[in-house]
Amino acid sequence: MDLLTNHLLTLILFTPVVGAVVLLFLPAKNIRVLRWAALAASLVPFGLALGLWARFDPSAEGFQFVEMMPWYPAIQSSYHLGVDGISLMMVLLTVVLTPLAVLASFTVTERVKAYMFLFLLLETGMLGVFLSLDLLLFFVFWEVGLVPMYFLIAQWGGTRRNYAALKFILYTMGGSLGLLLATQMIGVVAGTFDLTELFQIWPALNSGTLLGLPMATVKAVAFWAFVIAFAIKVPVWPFHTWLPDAHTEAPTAGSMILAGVLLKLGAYGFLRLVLPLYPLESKLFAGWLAALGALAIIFGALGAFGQKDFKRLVAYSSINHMGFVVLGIAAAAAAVGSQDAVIALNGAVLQMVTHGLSAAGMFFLVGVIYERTHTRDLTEFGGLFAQMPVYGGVLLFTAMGSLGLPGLAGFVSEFLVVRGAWPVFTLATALSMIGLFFTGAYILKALKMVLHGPLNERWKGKLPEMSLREGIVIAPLMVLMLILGVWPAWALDVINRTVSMISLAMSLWF
Amino acid sequence: MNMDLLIWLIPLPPLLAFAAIVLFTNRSKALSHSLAIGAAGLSWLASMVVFFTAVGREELAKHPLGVDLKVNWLPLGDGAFKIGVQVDPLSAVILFFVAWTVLMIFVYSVGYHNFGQPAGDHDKPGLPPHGATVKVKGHGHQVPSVEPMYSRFFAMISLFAFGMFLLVVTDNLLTLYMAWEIMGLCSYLLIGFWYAKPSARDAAVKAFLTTRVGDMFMLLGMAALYKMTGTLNYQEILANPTVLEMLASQAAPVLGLSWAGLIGILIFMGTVGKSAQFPLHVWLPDAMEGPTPVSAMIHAATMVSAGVYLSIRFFPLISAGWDGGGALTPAMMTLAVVGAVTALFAATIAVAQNDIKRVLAYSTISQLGYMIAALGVGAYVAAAFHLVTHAFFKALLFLGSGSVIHGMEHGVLHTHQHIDPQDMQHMGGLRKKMPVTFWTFLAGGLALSGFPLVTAGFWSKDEILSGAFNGGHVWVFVILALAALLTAFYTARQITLTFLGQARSEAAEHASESRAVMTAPLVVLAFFAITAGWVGIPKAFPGLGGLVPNWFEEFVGEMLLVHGEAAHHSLVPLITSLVVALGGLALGWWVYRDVRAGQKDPLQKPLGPVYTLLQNKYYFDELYGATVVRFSRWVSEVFTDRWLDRGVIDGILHGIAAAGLWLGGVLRNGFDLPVINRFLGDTVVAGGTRKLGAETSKIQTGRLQQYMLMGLAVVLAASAIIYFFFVMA
Amino acid sequence: MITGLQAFFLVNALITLFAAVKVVSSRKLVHAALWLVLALMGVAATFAMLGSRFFSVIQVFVYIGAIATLIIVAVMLTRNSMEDVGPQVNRGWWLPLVVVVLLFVGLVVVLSGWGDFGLSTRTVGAEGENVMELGKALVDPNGFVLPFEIASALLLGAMVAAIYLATDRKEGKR
Amino acid sequence: MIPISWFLIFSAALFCIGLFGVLARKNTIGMLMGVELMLNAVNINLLAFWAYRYAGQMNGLVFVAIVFAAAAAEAAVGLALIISVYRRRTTVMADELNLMKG
Repeated sequence: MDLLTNHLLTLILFTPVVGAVVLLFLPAKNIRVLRWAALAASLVPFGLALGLWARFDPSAEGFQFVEMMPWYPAIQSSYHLGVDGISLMMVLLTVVLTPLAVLASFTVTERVKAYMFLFLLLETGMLGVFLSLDLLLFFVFWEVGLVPMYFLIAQWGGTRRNYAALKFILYTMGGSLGLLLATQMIGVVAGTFDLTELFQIWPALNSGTLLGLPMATVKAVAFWAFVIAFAIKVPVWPFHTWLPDAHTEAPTAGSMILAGVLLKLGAYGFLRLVLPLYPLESKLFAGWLAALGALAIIFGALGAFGQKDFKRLVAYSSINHMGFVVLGIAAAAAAVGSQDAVIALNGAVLQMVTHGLSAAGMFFLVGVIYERTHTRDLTEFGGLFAQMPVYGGVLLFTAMGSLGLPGLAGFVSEFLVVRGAWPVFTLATALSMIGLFFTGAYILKALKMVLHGPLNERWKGKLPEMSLREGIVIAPLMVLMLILGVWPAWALDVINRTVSMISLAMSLWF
Repeated sequence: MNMDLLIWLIPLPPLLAFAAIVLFTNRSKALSHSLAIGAAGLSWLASMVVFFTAVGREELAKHPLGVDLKVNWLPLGDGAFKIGVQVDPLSAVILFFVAWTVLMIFVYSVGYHNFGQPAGDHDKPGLPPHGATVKVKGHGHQVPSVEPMYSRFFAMISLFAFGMFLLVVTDNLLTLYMAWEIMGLCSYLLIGFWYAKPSARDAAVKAFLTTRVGDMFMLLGMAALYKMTGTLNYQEILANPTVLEMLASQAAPVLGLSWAGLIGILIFMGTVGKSAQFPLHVWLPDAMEGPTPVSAMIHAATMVSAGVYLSIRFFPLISAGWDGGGALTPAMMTLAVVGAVTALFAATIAVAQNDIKRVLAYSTISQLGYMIAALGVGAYVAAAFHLVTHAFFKALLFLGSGSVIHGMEHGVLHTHQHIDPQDMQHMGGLRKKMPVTFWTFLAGGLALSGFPLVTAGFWSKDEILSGAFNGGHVWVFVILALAALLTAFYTARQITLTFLGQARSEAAEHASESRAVMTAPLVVLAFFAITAGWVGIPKAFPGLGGLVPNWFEEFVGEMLLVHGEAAHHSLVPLITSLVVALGGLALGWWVYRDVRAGQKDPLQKPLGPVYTLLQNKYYFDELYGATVVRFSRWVSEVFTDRWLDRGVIDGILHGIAAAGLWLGGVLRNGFDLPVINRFLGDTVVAGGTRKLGAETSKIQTGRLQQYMLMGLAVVLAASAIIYFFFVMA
Repeated sequence: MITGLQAFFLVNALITLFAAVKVVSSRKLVHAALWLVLALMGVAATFAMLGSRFFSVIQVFVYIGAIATLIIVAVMLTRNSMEDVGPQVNRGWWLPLVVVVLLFVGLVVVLSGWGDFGLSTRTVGAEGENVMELGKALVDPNGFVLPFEIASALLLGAMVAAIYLATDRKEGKR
Repeated sequence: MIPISWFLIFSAALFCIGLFGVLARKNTIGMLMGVELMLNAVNINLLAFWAYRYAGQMNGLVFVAIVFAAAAAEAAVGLALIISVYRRRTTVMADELNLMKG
């Protein structure tokens, strides 16, 4: 029991890898066993994370369940884990979505062992990013999450998978280069990689040199390296073009995780690293970030509206929704310390969660229809509501969640972001309403072309209704969307305290 | 029972009914409608209890019911955003008519969707029922068939009812917005109820998106209001003079407005969308694609009324800085202009429509414009009054038209004549075939046109006209009077074409009265359409004033912090409203009294191209289609997708990739080949290396022993060197 | 002068080395295997001369009894394809020879530089090794229990692997 | 007495012969026999040093015992591999096993 209490985070973090290793020893031919084993392996961290959540104290300051062990003592890097409200929500999101994604990939029949292995590895990579309190560890897990995704796209993807996978890996690796550079610069200058120490040391540094460069330059370089790396991952306009390609070509479950969790890594990087480490620079450049966020909202929505490919449409919707996260973060950086900043941050974090749920659901539903029709072209559907009434209802529900219908999850977070950003970036917020309008437009366009209208005779009687397994995948997402929309307080309770502390800590540097 | 809790519970039964129908009972038609109607009945009961409790309370506006029970909904920073319920005089009267109309429409829907009839021969989910063949005494004949998605309909209207009740009882703008959007969703789903019809599908999308334009502004207004006041609670903002004064005095960064003005206009934009005011009116006529009970409930009695309710609710904010007389605030001016323009504009279109429901749709837009204009000139109570009376008589008219359509469909099925059962040109003479429908429709029609003294519409319309006149806004008065004239005219035209004269088609001759489950609600609503006006007879009305206390004025007027000047009364508006109502009715009857089958509209000749313009609704749909819709398609498909993303951004990326390749090529062709290869010569380095490479590649034989040998040789050599140079030395 | 023991060593060494040369050069693999047995016996004798009777016996048991037998069986199992046609050493056999000779020379040179190279007094008594002590050392937690256990695991793993590898899965037999 | 050098040179010679076998034999079983010779040479070395220098300590003997274990394991796995390869390719000739050819 002691082990469980003292090393809960380590257990959560590494059980997927252990599961993945166990998978390797199972016979490759017995696909059923592999699937269920992978599902079981992904459910263990889920159970553990529920325990973590139950024992998490939302009113406490700072990080909880901290674990610390020397790792690379020579360069002052340690195995340092801990959770606060933001990372707890992200961990919960990850452990909820991964089993569902595994369940959703029960239709994969090629090289199941490798597929499930990569998936579990991916889960550890994502969890590691959310749990690390050490910059170097953060970077390591950041990269760990990258590689399995590349293989998932390149091996199990659609027709243009090679282009998409290469674009994905090159783009994110490009960002990672800067991240690595900045990590090393910080490590050399500050003499430690420990984030809790860096939060105290790094923003205060303003003297000294590195390789003959003045500290201001060093910090500016490191700041921009961080920002670009995270901006690519989020993705912020105009770094977004990898996303539609990657999403479209990735297998269904890959898209679910990509949209549900991987995009959050970038936003989480902004919250965990950029804001606390660079309060001054963040405030200085917040306007640019807000502008990019608003552009992401507008062009994401417009891009989605212009698509004829269902999956690509949903992919663009991710850009649109993540734009709100960026806008919220920018507002928090600019209005540091104020009530506006706290509200905006609350909205941004909640939006990360809600978008994770709705986007994963949407991608799954696209996958469901794709498996039946083998097409994603919206013009080839039509009138499917009559053929698949349950699917139609579920799609309607999830699409409305994605649209931000009040009563479902997306609305609360979008309102909070708008409320937080309005006094800070009035124009950007007002313009982002164009995006919000087109959110409605593209969602309705998709619903109209898939569900409504005269039945395309091609599909008459050929489309079976959603199976029980598919229902089990989507049901938790729907329930969570509804609960978060009706009663968001339970999530905001956890988030609110942490973001207030972040905002307060930032304001101390002014 | 605890009153606070009871108010909380009002919206719940329909929500539970919705969930139960969707999850469990959607296979059983009887169970589904029982659940839905039962839930609506419970809500109705609770609403009546609350309403009559509210009526009995002293100083209700200052101390609304239900404010003691609040919950922390969003923890934010150190505080929390609270939500709760409240019933003040305004919500009480709204609650009254909402509960009644909702219940009536629920009951009516059972009949409208042909409950108890056989399933159709070729009916499919997503299309209106086409009728079924039944064998009676050996030979088949066609009867109406039951709606295939019967249960779904009741689930959706239950959800809608939940939204409407929530909107009325809530105590803050955020929950109002939520209910508002839930209703928007239901509206979308119900307009597109027969989703397999392309016209219904497009109308649904159009309705949702058009109202969403307004909602976006409203969201901004909400954010701004929340920022400025730190709350969205009605009592804390609208009943709080210091907050209103602060908002009115601080300048907003836009157009020189005060914050009150800016927020007021932004919130009013929500009303423009929801209540289909000019220029966002285009969705409402198309919304008639939905089943008729939907048109009655959502697009006449409740949801579009919610838009006006919002404006009435926020009237203190909109009019902040207005002293009850003199110049209007910019926000009020906006309301007055938009309302007046809409009232006249929609009324003119209604004159030239032939679809019985479309006439009513434009009439609704026009009447909503009336209310907005009334608010704009400060006639707060009159606006609220007209809202209530209009809800009753317009619901009545829509249900009546549904009954007419039903009767006509019966005739169509009977005679196999392929005509549009909604086209008034094919009707006529239905008075004798459908007496209950005729008399109730007549009551509604007269109320709509403001037939003097006996109908509710007269009293409320008269109050608006006198409000506009007495406030000194003559232009508003003139426009509204013109609109009233047109209203009376097209109402008379509708009644004449539909019920009077001779049948103009075989189907009309064989039309039959609807079942009691449909006509009973008509009678109930007709009762309110007549009597609802008697609670608001102005004191200064010649003859009748003072006979009955002007209860409505006292009850709802209590809400206002600043009262408009209602002191000096004039006979001008009274005479005007008498003249326009009676004159319009008479003119309409006279023009249309003798229209024959196949004859063109009598107005077509004298009006000429104007008639075509009206019939085509001023070409607004075409205008929007050619500009807004095409532009947004171009922006998304061509500009964003093709040019920006695939062209510029991916172009730059591919450019970088190409540049990398090009650089490699340049280095090879420009440096490696000439300089290294030719200059240093193939023989010296490159040649040597190539030879070496060719030689060494031979050693990669794949043979293990050779590898071992080479490894060993290397180790040996290295050890020897180390030994001789380090150990020996 | 050469003592009897020294003479025995030399004879034994010559036989062993000759047998070893035949092992690597016999044309017929079966012959090579038999020569291997002889070489291993020579090594066993050498062990005995070094005073380790225990390992001498073990050598006979393990190497001659088990490994050599195993090799002979393997040779016979794979016999048909290599009816010992053609040369049994690779074409470039001289190159390994050179390397090996160089290695030998190098070893001798290096060894001869060692101070104790000519050491001829043994520290081990006539009673040989204390097997009891060896056994205790192998299972002593402060001694060699870990290497011992690892070696056991290695043997187990080797056994499993050998069975797995040699199972003929094509025919689907278990 | 026999000088230690004799043992050492004998073991070196045995080692080199075994190594030659590994390097030059065409037949993989032959190679394996070479390996056995090399291991024996190592054991002679170990025992020689033990007998002449460290008779009081167990280290040398333990090492010998472990080499025995390793040799047995190596022979078992090696031969199993050879038989497995032989089944697939009907050859055990090292020069024909060229999957690693570049």
